[in-house]
This record gives sequence, structure tokens and C-alpha cells, in this order.
Amino acid sequence: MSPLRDRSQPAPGSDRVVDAAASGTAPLLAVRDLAVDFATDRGRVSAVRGVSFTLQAGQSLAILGESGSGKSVTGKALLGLIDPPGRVRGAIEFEGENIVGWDEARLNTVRGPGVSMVFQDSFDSLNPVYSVGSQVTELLRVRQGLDRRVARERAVALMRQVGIPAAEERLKDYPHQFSGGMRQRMCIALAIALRPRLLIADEPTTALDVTVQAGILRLVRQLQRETRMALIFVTHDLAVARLVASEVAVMYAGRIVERGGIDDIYRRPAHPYTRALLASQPDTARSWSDLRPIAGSPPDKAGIVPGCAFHPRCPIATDRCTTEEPDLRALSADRLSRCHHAEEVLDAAH
Amino acid sequence: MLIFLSRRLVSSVIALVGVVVVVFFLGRLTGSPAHLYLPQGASQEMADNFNRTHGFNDPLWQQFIRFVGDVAHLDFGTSIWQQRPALTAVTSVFPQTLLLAVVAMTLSIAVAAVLGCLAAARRFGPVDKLITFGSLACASIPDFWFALVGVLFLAVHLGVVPTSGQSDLSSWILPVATLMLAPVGVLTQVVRGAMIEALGSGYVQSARARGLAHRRLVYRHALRNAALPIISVAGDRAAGLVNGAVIVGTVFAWPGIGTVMVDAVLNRDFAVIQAGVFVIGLGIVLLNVLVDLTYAVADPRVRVS
Amino acid sequence: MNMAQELVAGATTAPPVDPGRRGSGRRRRTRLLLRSPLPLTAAIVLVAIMLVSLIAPAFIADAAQRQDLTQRLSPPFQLSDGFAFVLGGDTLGRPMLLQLVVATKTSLLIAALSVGLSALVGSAIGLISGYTGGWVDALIMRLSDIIHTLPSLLLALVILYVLSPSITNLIVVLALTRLPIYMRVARAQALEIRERVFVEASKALGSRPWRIMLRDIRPMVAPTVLTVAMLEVANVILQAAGLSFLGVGLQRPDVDLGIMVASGREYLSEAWFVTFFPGLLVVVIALAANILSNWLRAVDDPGQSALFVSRKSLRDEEVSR
Amino acid sequence: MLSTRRRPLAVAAGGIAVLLAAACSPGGDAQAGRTGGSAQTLTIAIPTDPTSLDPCDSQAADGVGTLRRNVTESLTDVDPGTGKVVPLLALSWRQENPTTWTFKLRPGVKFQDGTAFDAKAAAFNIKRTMQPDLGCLNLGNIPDPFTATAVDTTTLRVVTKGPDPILPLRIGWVDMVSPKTSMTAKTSHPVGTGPYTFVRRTPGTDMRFKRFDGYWGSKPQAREVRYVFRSEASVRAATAKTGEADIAVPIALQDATEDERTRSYTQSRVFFLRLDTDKPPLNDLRVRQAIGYAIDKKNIVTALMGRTGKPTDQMVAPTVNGYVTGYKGPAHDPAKAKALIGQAKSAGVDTGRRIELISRNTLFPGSSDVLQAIIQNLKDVGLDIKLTELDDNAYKDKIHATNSSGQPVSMMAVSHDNAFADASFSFPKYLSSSGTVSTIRDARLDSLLRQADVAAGGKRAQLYQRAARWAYERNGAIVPIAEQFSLLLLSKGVDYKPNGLTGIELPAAQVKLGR
Repeated sequence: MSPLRDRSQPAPGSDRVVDAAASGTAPLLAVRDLAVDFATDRGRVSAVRGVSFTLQAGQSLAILGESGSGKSVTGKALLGLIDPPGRVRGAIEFEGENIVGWDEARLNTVRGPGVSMVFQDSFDSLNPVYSVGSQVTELLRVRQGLDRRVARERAVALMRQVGIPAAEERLKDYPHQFSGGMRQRMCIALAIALRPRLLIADEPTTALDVTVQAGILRLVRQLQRETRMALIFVTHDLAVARLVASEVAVMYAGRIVERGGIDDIYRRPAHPYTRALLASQPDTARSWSDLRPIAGSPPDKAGIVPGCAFHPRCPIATDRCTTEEPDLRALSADRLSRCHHAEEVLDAAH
Repeated sequence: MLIFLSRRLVSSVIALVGVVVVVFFLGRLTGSPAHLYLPQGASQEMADNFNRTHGFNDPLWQQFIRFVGDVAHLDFGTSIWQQRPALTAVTSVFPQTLLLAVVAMTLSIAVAAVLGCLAAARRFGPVDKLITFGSLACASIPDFWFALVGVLFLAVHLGVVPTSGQSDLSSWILPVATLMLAPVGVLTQVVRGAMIEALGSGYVQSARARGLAHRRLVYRHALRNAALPIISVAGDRAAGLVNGAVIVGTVFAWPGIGTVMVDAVLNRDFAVIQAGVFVIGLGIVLLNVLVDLTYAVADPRVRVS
Repeated sequence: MNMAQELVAGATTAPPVDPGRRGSGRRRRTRLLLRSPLPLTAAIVLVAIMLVSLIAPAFIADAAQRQDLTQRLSPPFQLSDGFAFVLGGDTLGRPMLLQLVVATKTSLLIAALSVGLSALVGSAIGLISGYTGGWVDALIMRLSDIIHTLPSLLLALVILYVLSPSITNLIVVLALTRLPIYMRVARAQALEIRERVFVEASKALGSRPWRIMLRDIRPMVAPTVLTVAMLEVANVILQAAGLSFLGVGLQRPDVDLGIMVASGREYLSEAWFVTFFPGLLVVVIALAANILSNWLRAVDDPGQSALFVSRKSLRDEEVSR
Repeated sequence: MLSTRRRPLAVAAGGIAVLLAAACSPGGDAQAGRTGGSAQTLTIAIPTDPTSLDPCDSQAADGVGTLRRNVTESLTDVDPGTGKVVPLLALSWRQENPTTWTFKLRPGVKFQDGTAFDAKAAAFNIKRTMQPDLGCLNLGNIPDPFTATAVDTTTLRVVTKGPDPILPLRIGWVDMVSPKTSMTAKTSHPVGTGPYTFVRRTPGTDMRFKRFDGYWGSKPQAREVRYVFRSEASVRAATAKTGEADIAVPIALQDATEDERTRSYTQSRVFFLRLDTDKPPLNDLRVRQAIGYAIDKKNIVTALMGRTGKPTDQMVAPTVNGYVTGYKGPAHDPAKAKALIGQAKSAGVDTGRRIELISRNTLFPGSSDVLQAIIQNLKDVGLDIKLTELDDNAYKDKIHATNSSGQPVSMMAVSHDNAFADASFSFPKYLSSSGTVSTIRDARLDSLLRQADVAAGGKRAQLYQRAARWAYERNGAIVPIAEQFSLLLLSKGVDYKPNGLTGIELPAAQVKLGR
């Protein structure tokens, strides 16, 4: 797919089917034909190439993909965090308003109480020169107009809520004095401090030990249930996604290649990429022979191949796959796949 | 932190004494300044006399031992030229230099902070390019040349500032501007770089994701972090200010350590040279301690480790 | 060096250069250079100045020194006296243009030699210091402190009065005063690299320390030192000019840009061009060198100070963030 | 990156505005230091801080007189117009016999510390100046120390070792300080009998005198005198142009104004080269003479020194009694110079050897250019000359190292003044075998100088002139280049007529402040 085509018209195979499926109540978030590209010295490079999906209040969606698949960029775009030389097109409707093109000040009304985000690197996400307490209270005082004392109480409550022991004493501590897990809990506390209706978590556990991961994931799920906020959980790990999300969108080369209920996809992937992804993960592989890395290397964003983006790495690719790009098709009411051979893959999973 | 500081302080002072020793021997290499202080046609007897009075004809090791003994109780000897204790000769003018340096550095940091932030906020834009080019140009101009052109233009042609000397506030403009030239050039680059890094960092990004206003991001979150490299480079540059003070002293006859040291070198006034080196060195050592302390205040990570 | 500097050394003075990408880096740099107008201009100007000043003096050295008192302070931009006098005549009626060419050669030579000398010696000492560690390191670093503590101009002043000014002494003094910079950069790099696995492996294989330093560490430190050295060229030219101003620079008839600016300054109000042109040339050379080295740092450390990189030439690292 | 916004720009602009405002706003004591001052203060910009503040070092006044005739006075002075010795603290004197003199001192004179000036004080001062331990620079003009005793309060008897016909002139180099001054250590707080009291010197910045109300003579106009040190020549001149100083002295040729505010004065100063005579190729007379022929004085001096120089063939100015009226030295003749060198060469002299031309940075403004031009001339006749400019200390070491075997062959650039206009302050030093800075070893010259030294009046002048002629024609170790004139610049409304003594004494009383 040439970048030119991206610019001139909506990408083919946009996910309108899902819109139709979800058209009961007004969705919390509706993303339409989201495309993000960046200017580089090698020309424009597309990171996200026409992503559409909707999310209902309280719903939890995992965006799954390798690094470079565009999943993180999608997450950032939802918060208006893409800066020049990046460019965002399409529509991001949050509570019915398209935030694409809004200026910072207007975006700031949504950021926080509307949408909030937890980043992968908790160490980098906290300002090293301020105590965690002051970072939380700053937010509460600035955004909610609380006075110093109330903000402090609320900060302690938040820290307790995210499971930080001895919260009161730790207010004065600096980020570097916290362990990785505790730091990520602090980040979560900050992210939920303004009671967002949508929380985007961008690989929040990737940098953590496995034992700590579980705690964070439990916390995220628990918070999501308690506060009834919607959740977009960006990860490369399907097993992790399964613990926190009910829906999953698999991204490859800037597009959603498969979408559906998480358990369903986990059991019966309908795209060869999803299947390969599952096989590459130790905890989903059923035996050593199943555990294998995906052949080939992730696509080079600057030069997308014609046809299906995955075909160079696809074990079942046919001639058609090298020339014709597949649409995201509905396989069932809640199942979408962008593969010419989706049915075969689905059947093979049985 | 305190242990670290005190250890550094001790080793710095040892280094400083080393400097003074090196300067001592360097000075002795030039030989006795007898001819400078004695009449034309002075007899050998007078020269010997002069050397005896000032201890120049003792064996070098004896001179050195005496010197070390004196320095141990901060006695740097008497200035041949000024006929008063060398340390007094230096300390009486050092505050002048210090004041000038502090003013110049403070203004440099302020100007650099403003320009650097501006450039960082408008990264790659024309404003950024202008500021970057300008700051590099600042760092590329010979300071004495700038000073002289300044005198010619501002003092002689326009008459808005005095040519030289220290009098009212306007007499500060040219010396301070001359001293600021290099630091502003370098610091603007540092501020810009540090701000770009800080603004692109995860904590600013995540603070932004929480909807904090841009101003707050720049001035509370980014600037405080960007201050760290600024502090250290500014500290480093402070030593260079003494170089500038020499130029400013020569061109503007600005009172201070610069002129005294140059005159001391010209007059072979070893006692003053040694005392001057010691005082300047001590000043810079203390400045480094101050920088470390400021750093510790600005960065909690340093404080704890 | 204080703690603060140690912490930020990587960020401000010594950008880490990924040694693994040196070969491809050079090509990439060339490619990027061709796309960035300002650094490209700076590079062209520098190369042109270098070529002219290296080749031309062989032909014009005599003409440049030839005095003609009738041309004393003859104004610039007049072709009636020949092209050599297009920038006017100096205080002894020597053609400014030719003097400038010869002076530039000397200045560049002094800068190159003293920067080379201090880079070589400084980084060697820094390497040894960083690699050896312990009391040797402490001693060497205090030594660096000693030199660094003294204002370079005063140090040079004292030394040059003792040694009497000459080109060799000037180069040595300039090299000496800039030594600590390289010592620190090389040491910091050596410290970091020392910890890397392959040096450990080398050690395990029984290599002698100097072999490790020479074969394994030196090639990785070199690029950083080079970048710093580039920046230093401008500084050294300026410093040499300052020394000429204080009367301890070169000795006529040897002529560098510094002595031209310095001796011409007395005629500032009467014949501006005698000091203006050499001054301008100092600024141009220093500025070009500054721009180039700034740009080099930017290329090697894009997040930091990508300065003259146009929006277009931003690297794709940004995309995957 | 964040998208751009107005706010940081506004903040930045505001910041700059504040800075500019702060930098430009006038201070509380604005203008206080701007003008040289009210009519009360006379401000004089001079190049450097005096090396010594002891009046017995006043001859090394670095080209500008400060203390003499302001803070201190001596027994006698010279009338700059006539060159005659005139009374100052001594009212009259008489030569009792060839080695004994009696001075009648001015009564009722007080030092600024209240001590009375009497014969005892004068004797104290003569003893102090002659004291070898003190190393007074003025001793350079007193080759043979003399002694003094007080006969009564106003009568002083001075005894010289040998006959010294110019003792009344020479004794002018003994500046009188209060007898409370240390005999063994130099002072940095001089107390004299002059119209001004020394207040303080701030090293590297300025020096202040204030009017002494107990002065015996008439009160000078300025209540205060302030010397400011401006080493950068253009800046020094600028201080008088802008009115920050009333007088800038000396100034460089290129800083001179066209109007009458720029005044020139002579210090009976001559710029010459002093050649080695003991090392090849300069040990050959022909080579030394060739140098005289090779240098195009007229052209160089006219072009480079302008009104500050006049080509001369003699090492003293016309005011000095050793000046030979009508004497013409070798004219510019490169062909002859080449021929002489050729002769020397064929006689086996190594004429290709490199000769060092040693000068000092501060010889005179623009000296470096003049020397380079001279070198060009010498190169043109086939000599190899290298310029070495030293600072004062190294230069003084070199000039005293006459004919020392370890040194490479050299010639020195010398700028020598003789304000008191007696050849004895010049010739013995440079021409006699025992001269401290002389490279000449010539018995005939020695004897002429010895005779001249003890002669007086017309005989003295005649003998000195014979010695001079002999040295110029038969020896060639001294190559005179130019008689020098100094320039000073007056601020608007200030009047001062410089004279032959300005270089060593600039009495503030002679300056008229217009304001």
C-alpha cells in the first residue's frame, strides 16, 4: 500500500461492520479511519493506517500487537499526544465529540477526567525531582481545585486504593525510592486520580517482574470494575490481555487484523498472525514444539508490501495474498478478521 | 552526601596546594626580577642585596621549604610591587571580580533560560534557528574585540555608556555584556537541549496525558529537570569567567583579580601570582561545592545517594 | 569535575556514540549533511577556507609579507592597486587579503596541532585513568582538577612569559590548558565501557591491560573524543586570539588571525578593516566549526539537540515511540 | 513535541524586556563617575599603575609623571623652556670647591605630615636615596653617590666623590619625603612637600591625591587629582574624548584628534638601535655601518610615526648638550649597505647569521610596526633579522646582558629619554666601556667621556659632542632612528601646555580646568 493512497482516500477495509454491530447505545469512544503518519527523512511513514473501533462505557478492550504494529501510537492518538512531525487523520469521537484537531487547551478538558493513560515505563513517567505526593496533590489541586489538606487526604486515599502500603509516609518519597511495582501503582493512582471514564494502559506491566505483573493486572481489573471506567489495554501479550480485557483487537502493520471476544480468539484465532502470536507465547503454547518465534521480521513501516501486509511471514499465504489486500470481514456477529483465508485458520484451530 | 562533599573538598584543596606549588616553580624559572626593580646601572652588590632581601638567591629547595612553611599559615609573602601582603592584595580586589562574575552569570543564565526555552518550544522553527545561530555566533566572537567595538560604538560614538572604569550602573553594561558573551552562547544551547529532552520525556508526556496545562509542563515539570545540566554547565563556565575578567580588566580597566594578576605577571610579583592562583582556585573549588549542593537541592536522586 | 557534571557529562558534553554504527554512521551523516542546508554551508565554508589556506600560502607567502608603506592602511574594496589589496592594506602596507590567507593557515595549524595534541594526550591519560581506577585514577583526576581550576588564560600567560612566545610554545600551552576536557571525556567513556561484558571477556582470556585499552576501548572512545575535538577547534582559535591580545601570542612576522585582530585593534577608529576582516574570519571559522560540531552531536544524539535537522530528516526512532 | 503556543513566547519576551530595563536604568549615583568631575577634580588617564610609589623611584614613572611636583618636590627643578636649573626647595646654591656644594633651603616648608622641611630632612633624603639596600631607581641617574650634611636648618652641604659640574641638576632626582619615612624599606604611601597629599592607590584602578592646604606655594586649582589606569591605548584616548578624563597621556598617533586638543611634547627621547659589537656579524664595523645605510629612516618614520617621530642621526635630542648641531649621519643607501656587507663577507665575516632584534611590547605605540619595517630594510640588504618582543622584565634582563657570550648575536631597540638634557644621563651608560647598558669598548671614547663628565658649561658640551661624533662615525654600535614626540589628549575645555618635562612630571597646578 502506498502512502499516497493513504492520504487520498479512506483506507479500504475499514471496520464499519463493528460500528453497525455496536449501534445500540451511543458509544463512549468511536474511532473512525484513524491514520497516523510521521514525516521522516525517508518520506512519510505510516504508523496507523485506518483503524476504526468503538468502545462502550465500562467495556475493556485489549489492543494486541508486536512492537511497531501501531498499537502504542493508536493509544497516544486517543489522548491527542501525537505531535509534529506526526499527523493524525480520521475521527476520534469521545462521548460524541471528535477530538482530532483540538488544541491543547481543549484537549486538556478531556485528558484526565475523560481519558487517562498509564505508560509502560513507570520510572520515566514520574517526574524524578518531585515527591510522588506532590505530583498527586498538584494534579488534584490544579484540576479539581482542592485545597492542600483535602488534596493530601485524597492522595493518601488514592495510594491506598492502588495498594501502596504505608501511603501516608510514602507521600514524601521520590519516585526513585519506590520499587518498580509500587511505582507503576503510583502511575495508576495518578491516572485514575481524576476518575477517568476511559483508561488507556500502554503495556503497563512489560517492564515488571512476572510476580509483580500479576498484582498490577489484578489492580487494573479491580479498578475497572469498581469505577466502571472503560479500559483500553495495549499489550503484546495475549495472556496478559486475557486477564484484564473482555475484547481484543489484534494489530499488525498499522491495521486491526482481527477483533473479537478475548476468550474466543484465544481458543480459535481467525488470522494467521494471531495464531502465530499465540504460538510464540510460552504460557499459551501447549508443548515445546508449539513454541516458536514468528518467522521473518516485523514489517518496515516505510515500505509496506503490496497485498496482505502479513503475507511475507504467513505460512499459508497464497498468490492472492501477495496482490490483494484483504478487508476486515465479519466472520460472525462479534468476530472480524482481515484474512482471505480466515475460515481455514478458524477451522484449523479446532 | 556530606561525606562525599567533604572528601571532595579535601582532595580539591590538596589539588589547589599542588597548583600553587607548580606556580611557585614556574615563577622561579623566570629568574629574579632584580632588573625590574633596581635602577639602570645597578651594581651587582645592589642586585645581590635585592635578591637577599626577597630571598631569591637561596637554593631553590630552601626557598620552597620556606614558601611551604609560610603558606601553611596562609602567608603568601609580601608583594614586591604593592608592598603589602600578597594575600591582602588579592583579597582586596577579589570581591569586585566575584560581583561582576555573579552578575554576569546570573544574567547569562536568565537570558539563556529565556532564549533556550523559546527555542525548545519552537523547535526547528525559524525562531529556534535564529536563536541557535545567534547563540553559536555569540560563542564565536573574540571577547576583547567585542569589548573594543563596544567602547568605540557605545561609548565614543553614542556616548551612552562610559568607556571604562567602574562608576554608575551604565558602566557595568559593557563589561557584563563582554563576560556574558560566551556563557550565553553555550548555556542557550544547553538550556535548549535540556528543555527539548525534558519536554520529550516520559514524565512530561504523562503529565500531559493527565491534562496539565502547557505552561505548567514547561515551567514546573520540564524546567526543573532541565535545570540540572544548566547548573553544571554554568558551574563549569564560571571558571572561564576569570578569563573573561582578565580581558574585561585590561580593556575596561575594571578593578578586579584580572588586572591585578596581569600586572603581577608583568611585574614578576610572584607572591601575588601565587596568592591569586590560590584564591581563584579556592573560589572555584567552593563554587563546585556550591554547584554540588545546588544539584542536590534540585535533584533528590543525588541527595539520597 | 563535580558530581553534577559527572551526572550530565553524557547529556551535555560527551554525547555517547554508538560505536557499533560507525561505518554506517559515516554514510548516514554524509547523507544527512547533504539535506541540511546550514551545516552543509558550514562544511563547505570550512573546507574552502582550509583548502585555500593550505594551498595558497605556498605561492603568496612572500607577497603577503612584502611591505609597501605607500599602501599603508589603504582602504578596502578598491581594485586599483591589484586584487591583493581588495581588502585594503595593513599598517605596514601589506596586502590584507594575502595576510589573511597566511594567517588563517597558521591559525588552523595551531588549532589543529594543539587540539590534536591535547586530544591525544588527554584521552590517553583519561583512558588509563578510567581503566585503571583506584588511586591512579584519583591522582590523575586531581591533576585534571588542577589544570581545570586555573583559568586557562592566566595559566597560558604565566607559562608564556616563562617560555617566551613562539608557535611551538603556543601550541603546547593551548594543548595543556584544554587537556582536562579530553581526560574527562575519555575517562567517563572508559569507565562505562570497562564494565561491558566484552572487556571482562578479554580479561578472562588473559589480555594485558594495555592491550585491552588499545584494542578494545580506544576505538569506542575515539568517536566521542573526535566530536569534542571538533568543538574545541573554535575554542582554541578564540583562545589564541585572546593570548595575542594580551601580548603573548605569536611573534611577528609570524601571523595568525589572533595577532591580526589584536594588533589591528589599535586602528579601530581610523581603519576599521584592519581588525574587522581578521575578526570576521575568526567568527566565521569558529561559527562554522561550532555549527558543524553542534550538528554532529545532534546527529549522534538525536533526542537531545537535533538542531539543524530539518523536520523532514527526523529519524524514524520517533515513529515507534 | 508540544505544539507551539503564544504563552512561552510572551513570557520570554517579558523576561527580555525586564532584563533590558534593568540593564539600562540609571543608577542612584548616575553620572558621578562619568565626567572627570566638577572643577574640583582633575582626572588624568595614564597607561599603567606606577610600578613603585616610592619617590626615590620617580624616574621610572613609566612615561608619565605622577608624584613629582604634585606630592613631592626636590631641591631643584629644570625650566622646561630654557633648560636651566631653577630653585625649588633650594633657593640658591654655590660650588665651594670642585666636590663641595652648599644649598640654601627654602624656609617655612612643611611636609604633608606636619614635619618641617629643613636641611636635616634634605640630608636624610639624600642618604636614603643613596642607600644601596633600598635600590632606588633614581640612582640610575646618579652614578656616583654623594653625601650631604646639615650645616644649619636651611643650609645643606653636599660632597661628591669627584667633581660633578651638574650636581644642582642631578640633585633634582632626589625627591624629598618626610623623614618619618623608612630608611630601609620603600614606601607605598609617599609624604612630600608638594601641593597635593597622596590619598590612596587602588592597584589596577586609580590613584588619588587631594590638595595640601599647608603648601608653601600658591594653591592649585583642582582640589583633587585622580589618575586612572587605562592600559588599552584606544580606551585611554576615548576617556578624554568623552570627557571622562581631563587628560589622556600619552595617546597613540592613530587616536590623535585633528584639533588643538591633541598636544605633542618632547621628552628629549630618541629611538635607536643598540648593536652587539662582540659577535659576528655585528663585530665587524662594516656590517654595523651597513645597517645605518640600509634603514630608510625618513620613509619609515614619516609613514609610521607621523608627528610622533622625526628622523635623527643622533642618540640624543637637540635639547641635550651632547647634540652635534649640523651632524649628518649615513643617508639611506641600500647599495652602499650591500657593498659594505659584501666586503665584510669576502673578509670572512658570517654575514648570513641570524641576528635577533630585541624589543619590548611597550617600547612606544606602534613600535612593532616600525621594527618590522626596519627588518624589511635590513632583509633587503641581505641580513637575517628576527624580531623578539619581550615584556619589560625580560627586556631589562637582556639590555643589561651586554656582550654576554652565552647570548645569540642581537641588537636592542631602545627608546631613551633625557629630560634633564645633560648628555651625562645618556652617553656614559651607552657609550663607555663601563656603561651598564653599553656594548662599546673603546678607549678613546672612554677618555672623552671621562673628561666631559667633570667639565662644565661649553667645554662639557663640546667634549660630549666630540664623543658623540666619534661614536657615530667610528663605532656604529648605536644606530639612531628617530627623535620621538609624545602626544596627549585634552578633554574639552581643559588646557595644559606640555613641555619637555611632562614625561616625568605633570604638575596638576599647570592644568587649567575650564569648568
